[in-house]
Amino acid sequence: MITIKFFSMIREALETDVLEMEWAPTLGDVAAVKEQLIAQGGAIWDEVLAQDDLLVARNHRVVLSSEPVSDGDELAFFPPMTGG
Amino acid sequence: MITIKFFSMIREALETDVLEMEWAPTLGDVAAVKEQLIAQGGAIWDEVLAQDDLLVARNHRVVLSSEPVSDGDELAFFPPMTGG
Amino acid sequence: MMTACVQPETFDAVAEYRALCDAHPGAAIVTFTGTVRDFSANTAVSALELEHYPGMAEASLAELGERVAQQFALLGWRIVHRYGRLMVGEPIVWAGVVADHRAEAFAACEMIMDVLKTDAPFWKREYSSNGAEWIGRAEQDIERRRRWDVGEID
Amino acid sequence: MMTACVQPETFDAVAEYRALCDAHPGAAIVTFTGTVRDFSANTAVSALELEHYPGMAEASLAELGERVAQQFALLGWRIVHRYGRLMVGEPIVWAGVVADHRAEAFAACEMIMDVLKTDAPFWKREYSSNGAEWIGRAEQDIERRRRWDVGEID
Repeated sequence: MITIKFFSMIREALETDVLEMEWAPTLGDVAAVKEQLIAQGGAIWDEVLAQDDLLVARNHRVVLSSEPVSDGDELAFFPPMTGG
Repeated sequence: MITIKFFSMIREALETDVLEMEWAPTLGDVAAVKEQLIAQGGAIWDEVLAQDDLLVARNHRVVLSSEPVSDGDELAFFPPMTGG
Repeated sequence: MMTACVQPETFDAVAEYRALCDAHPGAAIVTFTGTVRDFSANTAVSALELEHYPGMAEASLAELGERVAQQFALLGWRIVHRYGRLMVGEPIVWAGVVADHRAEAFAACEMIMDVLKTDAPFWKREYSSNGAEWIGRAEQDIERRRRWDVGEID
Repeated sequence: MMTACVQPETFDAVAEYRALCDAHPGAAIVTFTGTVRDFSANTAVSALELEHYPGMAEASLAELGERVAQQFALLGWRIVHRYGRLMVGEPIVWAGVVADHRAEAFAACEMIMDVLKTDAPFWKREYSSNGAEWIGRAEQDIERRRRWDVGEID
């Protein structure tokens, strides 16, 4: 199982805070998880997750789409951060 | 009359905190005042006031040796400042 | 003192400063205090909401503090960052560093703020007469972040 | 608050910070605190003596504050500088600035400290096991002073 969280504008656009996804060997990297989310979610998910400035974290660290994903991981999708 | 003050190492080397000097038209700039101080004070004053990094202030502003001097001015000689 | 704190409650910036001074006498201390401003692009702001990523927010601030401490040989540091709804005038963020010399103290505190702005998982939304609006990342924040020669911190 | 203070008595850095925050809510605040360190070029320092030029010291800090405030559009600033004999751990100097944005606040506070170091009429003498010794101006202080594009302040 992998946990996937969404924050800020991404959370609002997808109307989803968090979801869980059964892990499988085909979900080998972040890009594959994104494709799976789009396949499940449809057009809106496709549009939102295709945003140029979308960031993704794996286990609390920002990573690239090519980052490997393992069973038990926590992923998160969000827009550029604006702290401080 | 002009007032002349000395600080830090300069004050110690000259063993003088402050002195007053009758103003005269010949004391037209800071360099002339320095010459007059050396003429009065002798070898030690010559050595101390010839130091490369000696600074001089006129009425609380650091100035060049060519700065004009007027009756009633306050001059001060001191080494580089080290505040903070 | 070498800690980061992420909290919804307001905090006492004066108490933070006192604690840092008391813990580290005899050095150079630089602090930054950020509070909610009442204007932004000509619209009166009534409140600010800060969404955060629990877990990652704490971890990223702690890692940032440790990295900066190592880079500038800090004697101490402290970062406090709020989340949730904040009113105008309330403190959002506080950073304080202690070093042997002022150059390191200034650079360290500025690096913390510059990196935190773009690398810590917080998202600002402003409430004004125009409604609620997510704040975009400012171009100057990206420029300022580039000055610090470190990889992404998260 | 836009004032400079030159005094022999110790001061309460926490109270200075509180006063600046209270006077200017809603902005970016950067502070610098400098205290007497217990080492200098490998010699244990027991005390520091700061000679100053009465009148010129006050005037130069006030002019510095005003110039920096104008350059960085400060909402407030405060400089406190001591003179006389100081013990290890005691505060020597405090500078705090308030601006709308952090970039200006950091630059203004750093400029105050860099210019003050070389342009304000104070002279430091250290007391240690080696006796009393006047401190020379550090090369890096001259370099740091050069970064700020202003004429001599005094």
